[in-house]
Amino acid sequence: MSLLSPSIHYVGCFSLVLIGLYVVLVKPNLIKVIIGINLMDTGVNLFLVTVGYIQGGTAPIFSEAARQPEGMVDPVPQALVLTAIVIGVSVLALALALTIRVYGHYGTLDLRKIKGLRW
Amino acid sequence: MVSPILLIAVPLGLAFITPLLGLARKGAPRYVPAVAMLFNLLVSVSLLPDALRAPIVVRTAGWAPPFSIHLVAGPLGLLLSSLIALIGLLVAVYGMDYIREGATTRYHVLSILILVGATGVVLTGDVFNLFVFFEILCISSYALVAYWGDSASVEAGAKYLIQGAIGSSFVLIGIGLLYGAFGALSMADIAANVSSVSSFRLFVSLAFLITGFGVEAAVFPLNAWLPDAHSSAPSSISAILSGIAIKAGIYAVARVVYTIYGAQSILPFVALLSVATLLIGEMCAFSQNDIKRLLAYSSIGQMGLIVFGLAMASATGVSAALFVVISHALAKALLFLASGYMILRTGSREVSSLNGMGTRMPLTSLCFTVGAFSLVGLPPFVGFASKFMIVRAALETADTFFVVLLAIALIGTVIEGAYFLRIVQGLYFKPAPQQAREETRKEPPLSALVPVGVLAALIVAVGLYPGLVERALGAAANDLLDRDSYVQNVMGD
Amino acid sequence: MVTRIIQLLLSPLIALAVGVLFLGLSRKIIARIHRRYGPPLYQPVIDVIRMMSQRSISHGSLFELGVVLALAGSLVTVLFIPLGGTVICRQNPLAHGVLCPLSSSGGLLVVMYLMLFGPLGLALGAGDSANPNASIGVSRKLLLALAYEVPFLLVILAVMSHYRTISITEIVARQQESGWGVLSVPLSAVAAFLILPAMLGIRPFDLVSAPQEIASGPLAEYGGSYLALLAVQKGVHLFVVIALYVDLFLGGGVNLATFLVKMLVVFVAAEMIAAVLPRIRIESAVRFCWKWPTALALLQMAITVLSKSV
Amino acid sequence: MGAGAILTVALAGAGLSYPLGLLSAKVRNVFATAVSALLVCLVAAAYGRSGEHVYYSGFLGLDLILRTDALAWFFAITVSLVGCLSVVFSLRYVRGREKVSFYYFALLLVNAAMLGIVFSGDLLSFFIFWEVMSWAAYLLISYNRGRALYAGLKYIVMSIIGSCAMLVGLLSLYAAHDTLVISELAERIGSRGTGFLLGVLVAFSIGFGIKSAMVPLHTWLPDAHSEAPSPFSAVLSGILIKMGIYGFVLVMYALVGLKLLLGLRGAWVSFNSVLCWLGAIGILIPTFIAVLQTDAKRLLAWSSIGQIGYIILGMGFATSLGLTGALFHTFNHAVFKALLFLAVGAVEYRTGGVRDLNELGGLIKRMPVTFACALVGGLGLIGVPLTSGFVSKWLIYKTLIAEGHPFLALAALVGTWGAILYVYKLLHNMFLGQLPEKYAHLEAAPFTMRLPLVVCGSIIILFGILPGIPLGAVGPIVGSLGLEPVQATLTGFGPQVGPLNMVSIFAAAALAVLAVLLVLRASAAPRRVAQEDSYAAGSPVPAGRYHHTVRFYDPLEGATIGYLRDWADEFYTRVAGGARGGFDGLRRIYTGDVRNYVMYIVCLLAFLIFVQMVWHIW
Repeated sequence: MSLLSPSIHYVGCFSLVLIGLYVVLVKPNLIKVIIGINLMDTGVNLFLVTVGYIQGGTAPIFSEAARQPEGMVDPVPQALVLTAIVIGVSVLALALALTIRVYGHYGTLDLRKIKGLRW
Repeated sequence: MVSPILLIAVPLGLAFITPLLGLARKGAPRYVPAVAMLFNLLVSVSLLPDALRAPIVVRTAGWAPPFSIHLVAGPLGLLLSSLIALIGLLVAVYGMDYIREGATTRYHVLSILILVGATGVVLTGDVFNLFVFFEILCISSYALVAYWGDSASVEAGAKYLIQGAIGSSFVLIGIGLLYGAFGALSMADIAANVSSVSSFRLFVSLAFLITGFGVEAAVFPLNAWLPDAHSSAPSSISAILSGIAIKAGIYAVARVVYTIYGAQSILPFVALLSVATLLIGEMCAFSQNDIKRLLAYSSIGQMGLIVFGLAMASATGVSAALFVVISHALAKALLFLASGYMILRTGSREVSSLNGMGTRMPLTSLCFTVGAFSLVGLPPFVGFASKFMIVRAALETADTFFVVLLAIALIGTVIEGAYFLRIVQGLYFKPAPQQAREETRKEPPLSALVPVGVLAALIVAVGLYPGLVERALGAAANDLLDRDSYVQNVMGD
Repeated sequence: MVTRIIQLLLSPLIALAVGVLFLGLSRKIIARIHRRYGPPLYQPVIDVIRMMSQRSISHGSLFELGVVLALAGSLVTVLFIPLGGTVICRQNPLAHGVLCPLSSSGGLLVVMYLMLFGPLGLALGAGDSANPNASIGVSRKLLLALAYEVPFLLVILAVMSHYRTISITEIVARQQESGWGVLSVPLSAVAAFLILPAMLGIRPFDLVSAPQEIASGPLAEYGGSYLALLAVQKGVHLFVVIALYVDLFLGGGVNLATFLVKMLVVFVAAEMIAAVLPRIRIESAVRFCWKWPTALALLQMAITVLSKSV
Repeated sequence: MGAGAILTVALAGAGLSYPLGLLSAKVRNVFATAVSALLVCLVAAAYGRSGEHVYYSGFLGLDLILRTDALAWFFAITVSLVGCLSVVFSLRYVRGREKVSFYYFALLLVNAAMLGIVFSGDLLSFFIFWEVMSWAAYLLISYNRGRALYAGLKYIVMSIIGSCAMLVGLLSLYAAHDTLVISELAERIGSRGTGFLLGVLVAFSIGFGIKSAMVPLHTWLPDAHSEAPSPFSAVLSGILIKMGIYGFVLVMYALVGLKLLLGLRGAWVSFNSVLCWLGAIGILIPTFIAVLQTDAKRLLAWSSIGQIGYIILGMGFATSLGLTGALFHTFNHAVFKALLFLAVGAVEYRTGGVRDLNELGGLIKRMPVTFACALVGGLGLIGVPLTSGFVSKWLIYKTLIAEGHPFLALAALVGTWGAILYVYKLLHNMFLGQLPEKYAHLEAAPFTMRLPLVVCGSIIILFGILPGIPLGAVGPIVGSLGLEPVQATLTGFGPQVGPLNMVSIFAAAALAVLAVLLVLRASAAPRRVAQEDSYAAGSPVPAGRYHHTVRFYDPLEGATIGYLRDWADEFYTRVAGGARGGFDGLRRIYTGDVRNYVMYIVCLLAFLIFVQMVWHIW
């Protein structure tokens, strides 16, 4: 499974990452930037899952249907993604909390105007 | 023998019972960080001699590497965790009285978490765990930067968070790529198989990891968050961020480049970046009027020096860089802590408000001076020994490239000398500003004086007897450079 | 030993006599050029004797000591300058009739330094009187000295490098063997002649003690015996400078008589040129000294250095 | 034993003076004086000793060594002597000012560090003491506040530049030869090519040149010397800048050695000749800048740069005559420049901080001893015969002429005339002429201030008449550096060098003075008059100001002021200003907009990948 092979999963998740990045780079609204970050997170999580995905594989559970590990999806990325999602959520929560405070101080969410700290 | 895992488990546990303690007794939480770090310090130091002989590998859940999640407490990890515990302990003592307003319990919890995160980063042997500890470190520092809740700190926190989150995403992408290529997360396992994968594909993951960890390591051009965050955080947190957190970032980058990839050939490029970091940090610091922002920029400069040493890829270079890590951690923590009370007393962060402090807060000023002299690299302080080692290492490479970079780096240290010594002049030889001259004539409480004094004493002691840390430095450098024995130690037989 | 003591006493006395006589001669020459009769040759002697009998004022001990320093310095200088005689054995010129009691100490460098004592003593003494005229005169004196010292040092260095020695007796001896300095270092000789009036303090360089402008400058406050001593000092200084010129460029003298004749020729020549020129400003003096004499001396030195290194 | 004990005493003295000062000012003063005097005795007792021993093994894997030899002793005695005198002078000078304990601590520390420098047997301890000296001096220069802060900062920044260069130099040696012990390095140093050696020497020269104020690296000195407290100016000018000279001698002669040193030449120039020419420029231009100064200490500061030029000139020649002259002049300059700074300090002390040459005058009436000593110092500076300065300058001139460098000799001699101008200006404007009304009741300098002056003055005269005493100490140094020592007699030099006999000159001068005095005695005694009783063309003498000081050398100033600017300083200032502006511009990359910051992050990632794709760095 080559990284650069035209694989729709990878295109999909990297598109998400790029869209997120685009939002972060271009949108001046703090909320939108946070949304962008979240989009990126989602893309990355998707990517992690995709890494362990096998076309037509089953869930990595030893059950009636599958007793051999060959046909199973790699379980490790899924575990990782769970952790990453938790982290992502906590970052998101903190970010939104800070956004409220920023709005309270500056009365705006326009990043072009939130420049109290520079140079 | 105690297990290194206690270094993480005990503080983590303490962090989570702190709020409960707070419920039980109002004043209790403020002592918890100190207790946790004292424990860590004792354990790390007691483990260090063993680790110098052979790294202590801790397997969890009964699995053997590469499948398990494991800790590798090698000389480098334990050296850094001792440093973290030491600085953490002193800052925790300082924080007992310094932090009086706001959600103090949460402050103490988060401050333990930062330190636990940093300890985890330096001890873990697993890429994903590296990421997790890294996130613990980052998230708690985002929150602590915004602790005061005023506009500057909130803004700094938000900006830091955005950049940090981008960095974390990059790290995660890098880890995903690595896992895709090797199907493993243990650093040793990956390291053993690196040569089996095509180099470009590997490089992409390396680039993502370097960039991602580099954000925390404050390498140019990823360091824009640092001056904001360091200057807006409470001074105790600035000390931790500057003394510990960015070092953890550097450690992560170094581990990735040296141990996982063995990518020595990109180091000249890193050296270029490091010198750029150094120069930009010092240049920006030069005309700063805000003392904490100045110290923050100076940290960027010192990070440049550390990365420069690491980029030499020689045993002397790496141990010199680690020496700078130690000397900078001591000195910068000292400076942030000392300036913390000066700022508190004068109510201003202007450099000029420090004028005349030499008579108003003599002991604090003296310690501040010691720290500044050490950073400038004047003997007999520890900064001299570390600068000496960096220069020696650069010249021993006998590589024109490094010698030229060294010359540029030395220009940076000259600039550093210029602004720090200007401040020192201000402390002693400039008249205090007119307003608030009498009421600021007061030394900080003992809980602040003691850490500051201990740091100053350490700076002098290690400066006079660099032998105190030298042996550990050599072993730690070897830990980083010698991939094969790292792999062997972790994988067993 | 006895010869040495005699020499030690003799040469300052010669310098005193000849120097004071030269002062008189100077006045006579100028008078004759001005179509006047002029005072007798011994007029300065009479003046000195008269002034010695008068009472002076004093502004302080340095005021007095300055004069002593100036005269003593000039007299000591004489001891280092050969006043004629043939050098046969260079190691010990004393034994062979060279009239130079202290030739064995330091050579030209010492002479140059000892020539400082005159102006320095006068400057210190005059400075101690709280008279701005004196200070202005001293300032002019020192500047003028700086002005002529640049070409003079070039001249001396050219001569020293040409003969590769700093000993005057050695230089004299070499000239007596192989031709006068005026032939071997001609440009230096010309340059030195051009600055001679400045070194002697005669016109057009008499701006240091210009009576009409600054009330005789450093001499303003001096009177009586001090003025007398200063007049004598001027004579001795004149003697030293001319004698040095003769030693450096005209091959010294085989004996005292020829030496004095050469000195006379040089002095009269310098005085005759000087007598027809008006006094110039200090700026002009500096500019003059740093222009032609310096250029000539520099050229000669370059030639000397190049010819020696080839 | 010797060097170790000396250093222990020196460092302990410095360290203890501060806590003692907290207890009692009197105890501290006595202690500081006692320590500095003890140091002089200890150093003097170490005369002729030699040897080296390790005092700290394993500092960063290196052994630190103390070494005693003739060269070290010579500089050590100079350091301890001037240090002691300046401490004694300080007793009154700093009394009643702020931070006096700190002052003594720093002063003793500077002296201790300088002793450490000269007794260092390896380049690492040399460097450590060097740096300690630098920062202690920086603190002391800043002591006077106000403009002194700028001076101190300028000094320390240039020092750091110099020490960076030195550090590179000495660690290059270490990288090449694996040792920093001087005696071991001296054996191994030839094994690398001359290009390497030249690079190392240039690096060291930058460090030493900055410290010794060699043109064009001198620009810190005029500010620092004039703004520092006067006793410390004496230390700065007398001995601290001499550490640069010591470094030059050590590295050029003891380390690299004569044979290699003379081999360092290209087609046109050699290392020495460049040094000599820098020395000559350093004599000429600073001397005439000194003539134009109106601040007494600034004048002396520029004069120091000029005198350093003589030393470098003599040292650069690598002949025994030149080196002897340079070393002797080092000592002489230390003594007479210390004397002059202390004299100015005494005047400053009594007049309440006035050192503007246009404000003073006539002080000879109030401070005769100070004047007499300053006169001796000034004459020594000029190099008038019968002062020690004459002998050393004579040696240097003689070298220049004997080696066939008349142009360098011209610079040296013209510099002497410049020295006459500024010395006279200094003495005249401060001590001679009219005593202003406000100073009419000034007291003479206190005893502890006069004592150092008299000691220095006596040394100048004594060694001027009997130069054999110091030359006896210089001879072994020259010998140990691989040159034939100059044959000196007690009274001067024999015929193979000179000849020069100072005693005969002294005798002749004494006789002449006696004779003139006798004549004077025969005539009528003068009548002492008041200073107002002077010739003013019949007008009354104004009481306020009747003293010609302002623009004393007006014609010279008019002619030269355009050329006599401190080009180097202007250049550095411009560079510094430009750099400042550049730094400020650079800071703007931190725009405050977080999206830009994210852009930087993405850019680095893209750049890394781009670089890999194009150059395949991994």
